[in-house]
Amino acid sequence: EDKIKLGFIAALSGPLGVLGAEQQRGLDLALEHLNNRLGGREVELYTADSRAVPGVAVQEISKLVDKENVDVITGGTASNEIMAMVKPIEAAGLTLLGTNGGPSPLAGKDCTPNYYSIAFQNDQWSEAMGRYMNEQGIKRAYFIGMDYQAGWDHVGGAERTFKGENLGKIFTPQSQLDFSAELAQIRAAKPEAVFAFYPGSAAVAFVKQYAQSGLDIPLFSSAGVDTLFLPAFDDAAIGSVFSSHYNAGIENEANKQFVADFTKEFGRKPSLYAASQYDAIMLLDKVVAQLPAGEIDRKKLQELIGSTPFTSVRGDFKFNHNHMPIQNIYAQRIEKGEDGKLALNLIGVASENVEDRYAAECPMGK
Amino acid sequence: MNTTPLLEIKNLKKSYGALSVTDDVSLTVEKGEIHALIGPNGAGKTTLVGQLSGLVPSDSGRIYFEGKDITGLTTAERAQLGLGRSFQITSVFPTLSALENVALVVRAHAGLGFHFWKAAHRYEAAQKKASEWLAKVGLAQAGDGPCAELAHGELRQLELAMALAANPQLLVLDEPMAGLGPTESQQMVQLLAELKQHYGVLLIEHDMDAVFSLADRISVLVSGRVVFSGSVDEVRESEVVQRAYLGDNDE
Amino acid sequence: MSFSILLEQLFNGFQYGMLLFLMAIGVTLVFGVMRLVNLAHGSMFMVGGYLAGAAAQATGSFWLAALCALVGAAIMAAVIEILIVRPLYRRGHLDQLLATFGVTLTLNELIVVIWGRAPVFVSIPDILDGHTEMLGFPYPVYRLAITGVAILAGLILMWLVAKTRFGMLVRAGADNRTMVAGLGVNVTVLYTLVFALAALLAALAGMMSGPLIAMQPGVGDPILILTLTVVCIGGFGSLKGALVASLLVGLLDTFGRIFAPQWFGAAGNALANMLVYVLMAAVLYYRPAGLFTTRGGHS
Amino acid sequence: MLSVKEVDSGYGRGQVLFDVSLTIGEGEVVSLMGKNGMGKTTLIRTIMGMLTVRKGEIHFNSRLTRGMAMHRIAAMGLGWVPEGRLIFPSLSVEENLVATAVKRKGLNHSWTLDSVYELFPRLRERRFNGGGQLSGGEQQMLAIGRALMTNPRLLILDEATEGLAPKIRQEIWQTLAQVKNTGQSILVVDKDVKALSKLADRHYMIEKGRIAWQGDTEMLMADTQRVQRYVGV
Amino acid sequence: MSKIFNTAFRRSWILWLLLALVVLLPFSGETYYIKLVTRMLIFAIAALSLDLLVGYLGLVSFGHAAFMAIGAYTVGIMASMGYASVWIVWPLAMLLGALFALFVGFISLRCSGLYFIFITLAFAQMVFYGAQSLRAYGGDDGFPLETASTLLPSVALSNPITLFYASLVILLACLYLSRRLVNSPFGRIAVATRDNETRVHAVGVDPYPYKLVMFVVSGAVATLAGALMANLTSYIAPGYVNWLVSGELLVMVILGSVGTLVGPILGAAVFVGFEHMLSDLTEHWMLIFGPLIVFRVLFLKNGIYGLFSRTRSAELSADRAASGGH
Ligand SMILES: Nc1ncnc2c1ncn2[C@@H]1O[C@H](COP(=O)(O)OP(=O)(O)OP(=O)(O)O)[C@@H](O)[C@H]1O
Ligand SMILES: Nc1ncnc2c1ncn2[C@@H]1O[C@H](COP(=O)(O)OP(=O)(O)OP(=O)(O)O)[C@@H](O)[C@H]1O
Ligand SMILES: CC(C)C[C@H](N)C(=O)O
Ligand SMILES: [Mg+2]
Ligand SMILES: [Mg+2]
Repeated sequence: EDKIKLGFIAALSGPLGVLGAEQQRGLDLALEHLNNRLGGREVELYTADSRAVPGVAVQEISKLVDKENVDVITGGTASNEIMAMVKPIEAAGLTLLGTNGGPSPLAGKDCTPNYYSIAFQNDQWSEAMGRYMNEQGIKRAYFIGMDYQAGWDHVGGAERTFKGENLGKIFTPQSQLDFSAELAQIRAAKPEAVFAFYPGSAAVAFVKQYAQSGLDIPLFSSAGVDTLFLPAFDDAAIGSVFSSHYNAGIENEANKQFVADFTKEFGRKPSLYAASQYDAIMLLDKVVAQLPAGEIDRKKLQELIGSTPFTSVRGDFKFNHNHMPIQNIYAQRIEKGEDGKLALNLIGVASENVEDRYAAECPMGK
Repeated sequence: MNTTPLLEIKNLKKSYGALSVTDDVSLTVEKGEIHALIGPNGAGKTTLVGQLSGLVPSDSGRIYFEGKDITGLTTAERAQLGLGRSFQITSVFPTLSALENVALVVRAHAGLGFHFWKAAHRYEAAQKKASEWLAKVGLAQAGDGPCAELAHGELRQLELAMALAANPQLLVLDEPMAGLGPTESQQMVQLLAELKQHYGVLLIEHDMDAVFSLADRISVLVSGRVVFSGSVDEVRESEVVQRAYLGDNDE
Repeated sequence: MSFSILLEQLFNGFQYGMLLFLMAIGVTLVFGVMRLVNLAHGSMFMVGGYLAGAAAQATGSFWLAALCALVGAAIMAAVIEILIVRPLYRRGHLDQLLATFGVTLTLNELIVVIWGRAPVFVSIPDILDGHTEMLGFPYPVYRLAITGVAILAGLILMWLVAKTRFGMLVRAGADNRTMVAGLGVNVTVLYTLVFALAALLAALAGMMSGPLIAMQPGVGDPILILTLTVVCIGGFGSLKGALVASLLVGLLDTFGRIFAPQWFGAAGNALANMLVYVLMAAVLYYRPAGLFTTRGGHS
Repeated sequence: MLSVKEVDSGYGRGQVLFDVSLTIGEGEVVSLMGKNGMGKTTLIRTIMGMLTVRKGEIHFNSRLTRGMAMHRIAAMGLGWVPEGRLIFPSLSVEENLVATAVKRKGLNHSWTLDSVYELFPRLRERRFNGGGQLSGGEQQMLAIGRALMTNPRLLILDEATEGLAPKIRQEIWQTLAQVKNTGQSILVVDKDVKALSKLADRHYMIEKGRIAWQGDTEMLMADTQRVQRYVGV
Repeated sequence: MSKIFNTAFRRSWILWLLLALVVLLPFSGETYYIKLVTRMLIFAIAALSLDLLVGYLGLVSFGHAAFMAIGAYTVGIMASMGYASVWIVWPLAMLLGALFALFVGFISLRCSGLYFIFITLAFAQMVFYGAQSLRAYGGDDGFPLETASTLLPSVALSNPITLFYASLVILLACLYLSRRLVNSPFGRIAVATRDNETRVHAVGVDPYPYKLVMFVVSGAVATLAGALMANLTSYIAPGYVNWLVSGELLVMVILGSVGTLVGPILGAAVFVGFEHMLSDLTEHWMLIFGPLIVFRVLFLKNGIYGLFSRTRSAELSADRAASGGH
């Protein structure tokens, strides 16, 4: 019987560990739905923990490649580790179907056939958020974010589309969790709103400290602040607005089913990380089904990822020529639900059917 | 006479806060003599030894060794010039054998320290010299196990061998009899009596029997000051010394 | 930079410094008393934070949670002391370093097994929530409270060590434990107490940090490194040194974070983080045993 | 008060004491003599519970001390002045005296800070200095004072006059005589045979870990040859 | 060959067998295992260099990973500038490592004991943040090695087997040279300094230059290990200087047995091997590994190498060294 060796790599520990764990839930649920088969082939799953540290990610990839000899790899949590993983994956002639983050270099001049992001290109989220801030009539804004590839992309995106006065920008180190000094600086600049990018557990720290600091102005974010973290927030977080390519409230059949099953299994609504990973597996199912029997043709598999239609929980989905999605970006807000718990509610489409701004720089497939 | 003394201390001072521990101390040690320094507890004797060896920085005053001003030199530099010191508490290299302990000192003084290639035990001249020193202090039979396993008395002998292997001109000994029983003390006295012909010795000791039988000159330090200096007999007679140090009934 | 923001940043630096001080007291005390280098001290911070989080969830009360965290961490520390640390007093620093390193690795993973990788949070109790207007700027009440508690803890401890018989015995034990026993005092229990007390202080720091930062496996590690830096700068074993160095590091870190990016641009963040270590190297260059050298503090 | 019966003891694999027996009665002063390395200190350490009794029994205050922790044995009333002083360098002089002080009921004479300072005026002068800053001799005084402050039932002095100036030494011997007159029991190790013979009621000589001789002062004075042989004077 | 090893090693057939297995390993063709063992060899070089400090000077460096990072960054940055030949890159890396060691040593050798432990940690942290500030080279995130180092124009270390043998040869060479070093008069003075530094002064020798030279040698060797490591991982990041890595290097040294040179090599192999085996076994492998370290400290006093050699002098030596600059 034919098999497929599937490599799954994500930040299963470290500050982004929560995200990776959620990706894994998406993966597990999808494989469950597919009876642990991709395109009819039984799946041999190899899981690796990248810890969101690029150096570690590279080492783990080498294990998936050299030791497990996987056919295709999916996952990737942080943009920086994805950037690091791509090179050895390229060297091994494999493909990474990324399920979170889309670093700008890989969308533009460094784009490669060996990497797809099924989730989003980083700037997509925040460009939408910048526009949304304009719509809200914000005139003076301060920007802050985590100091790494995704932070640069996200903050850069929001700055680019924000039309009001840009009062300043701060990047804080990835390891920093106390933002008292930065918040004081921001308050001194007297902005009307703040745009922030903080993924993972830093998000919670940031939002809570923001609430206590006496900054009584709206917080906009394109960060990984998500359903996942809601239990950790106080009511102070109510009203914060976030952008994303996915919200559990998106209306379509596939999503309804996904949300229902996920909620049944895990007791809460899925987050975007689970959704993206779920999509990736569903896509791979369709891709592998088209492969001839016997040994997996990895080159063919790579090509098929870009051209195979599948039903995304986001509704319509299409890869651009740079292997990034063309999709809607939604605005969502933290609100108090009827059950007294915080919920991340869909409040509208921030940008419709957008491609990312780097696609033009990518020579691939044009 | 124009002979410079082996060691000359001039107006040495050291104080800790308001307490002056050594206060304007001057004294000399000649080659071939044992100059004993006695005085009540806390008089500043050990501090003076520290100042001599460079471990305790002096507030003022100068130290001359063979006429050369060594006040600003480091401990190691002083030792290289020939100022040897024995430690009151045994201080050797416990994982090395007795022979290695001494050979190390011999090699270091032959300028062989910075040799990287040949194995240390192949430096035969140094090995030979080292075993000679060991024999001299009566340790010829010490094995080649780590010297941490030697007996207390043997360690004291080794201690001395190491001090001697460094080719000192002057030995500064701080209470060498401390902790030795009567018999061992007597042996030590004999050894020091032999050694004094080749070296100058500054001896600090509370054991008056030893001091009186060994010393050529005695200085008495009280509260950091030399209050008396003279021959054994003069010290015995001295009222001042009786009162400050020896007490009424002689021991 | 206006005066009021400068003042506010001073407050921030001070608050951070005092939090470090809470950690540093423990390290310096345990070292001063038992000559033990404890790399597991950061874990006590983490355990404190987690216990508080779990207890808060279970009981719904911040104050009860605080109590649980402190008592729990102290008990755990006592158990660790009895099982692992005791034989280490007679060993060299290297062995101590290693064994407590092992304990840290274990505890980090244990936290993962018990609480998973998701961050755990404690909500701030209502009376400490929000901010208060003072000296012309709003300042989080909670941070003021942290500062207050740290100052109080520091004072109590200094009094305990310097003025009480417990303190004397503890210091005597540091010099020579056999001798203390030879004079009729039970050192073993004394040591367990001190170790637990140190852990309690770290747990206090962790518990108080919980509502501010995310508690996650390994949160204690970076704090530990900074704490060790503080203790080195101050001089191992010296409480006064720990206090001065904590404040120095807290202020340097806060102002470094503000100014370095302005001066050095993109590389500023990294350079700001470096400052503390440059300070440490400079201090140790001029005073190889820290600012406030204690007798026997240098081994 | 103290009885050591047929005790073996030593360090690690090596045995130092063989079949040692020794008794000290209430109010009695006993000396222990012997050359370097014969086992005097080892015997004291064994009595204190620092070394384990491998064979035999030790009773103090008619209680068997086997298996008791060192601090419990000491707390029963042993005041130890150890060889090499071992004062606490990071405590001040006064703290050294106070930290482990004990008030004990039912003693004829009770030591206080003041009476110790009277005994060693030098210590009063240096009371706020760190113990580690004291000179060797001053430390020795402190060690004795510290032991006295525990108001011991039995005072144990291991080379308590080592490193002291002759004058101080005399004073200490005088003091010990006074202390003895208050009814204090003392076990004393020293190399000054003359002083010991004046102070102690009974004497033990130890050679190679065995008790080689015991007797009262008269017998000791009469038998200079033995002294010569076992102590080496 | 046998001169490289000490008596205890020569007597132990198990160790010889192991060496033979290692030499023959590439013939198995298992790339993954070749890389795994290469990793062991590289860490062994670093651990060996650390042992020169810890074991023979009693100086516990808690920042040795910094040197590996310097090696790796030199290789990476030179590669991005187009220099890949090891004959240029390695000497340069070692020179930089030596210079850095000279600088660090100059400042930190004034400190002893704990202060030395933590001042070396401080310098490693500086290197860590220094590496982070290199925005052109990925800052915090690091950067991939553009081209692997080459031994000859056509022989590149990107071939796992080439890298494997290069590492092995370097390890054995380092072992041989270290052996000579510690047995030379220079090495004896180092050991004496470890045992009793005050006494060394009193003997008339200033131990400072000895410490400095040893520190520089040790640093340069560790730098070389870093240069190899860059080729193994093909990725260079500040993570090389994480304090945990420095801690792990110490674990390797002590696991194997301090002050024996061969011990730390075994320690490195066992550490890397365990890490790999346990992490295959369970996600929570640290829960096994952590207690194992504690166990080693409490119960396995003489390390792994102690199981092979049982001389009293080695024991004492390890004891001394383990007391960490007391
Ligand atoms: N570091 C220091 N700080 C303060 N006082 C000190 C220090 N070192 C020594 N002293 C004091 O200096 C005085 C002299 O001490 P020193 O050790 O030189 O005496 P000594 O003559 O050797 O006495 P002994 O015969 O008892 O050994 C003592 O009173 C001691 O307390
Ligand atoms: N800590 C120790 N470990 C191992 N052996 C020891 C230790 N202390 C003493 N010994 C050995 O025990 C024997 C008896 O020593 P002890 O100290 O009891 O002698 P002592 O009679 O008190 O001599 P001294 O007059 O020198 O104080 C000696 O052979 C000594 O080497
Ligand atoms: C939290 C997510 C938005 C992750 C982010 N895109 C990253 O690359 O790290
Ligand atoms: Mg003295
Ligand atoms: Mg004795």
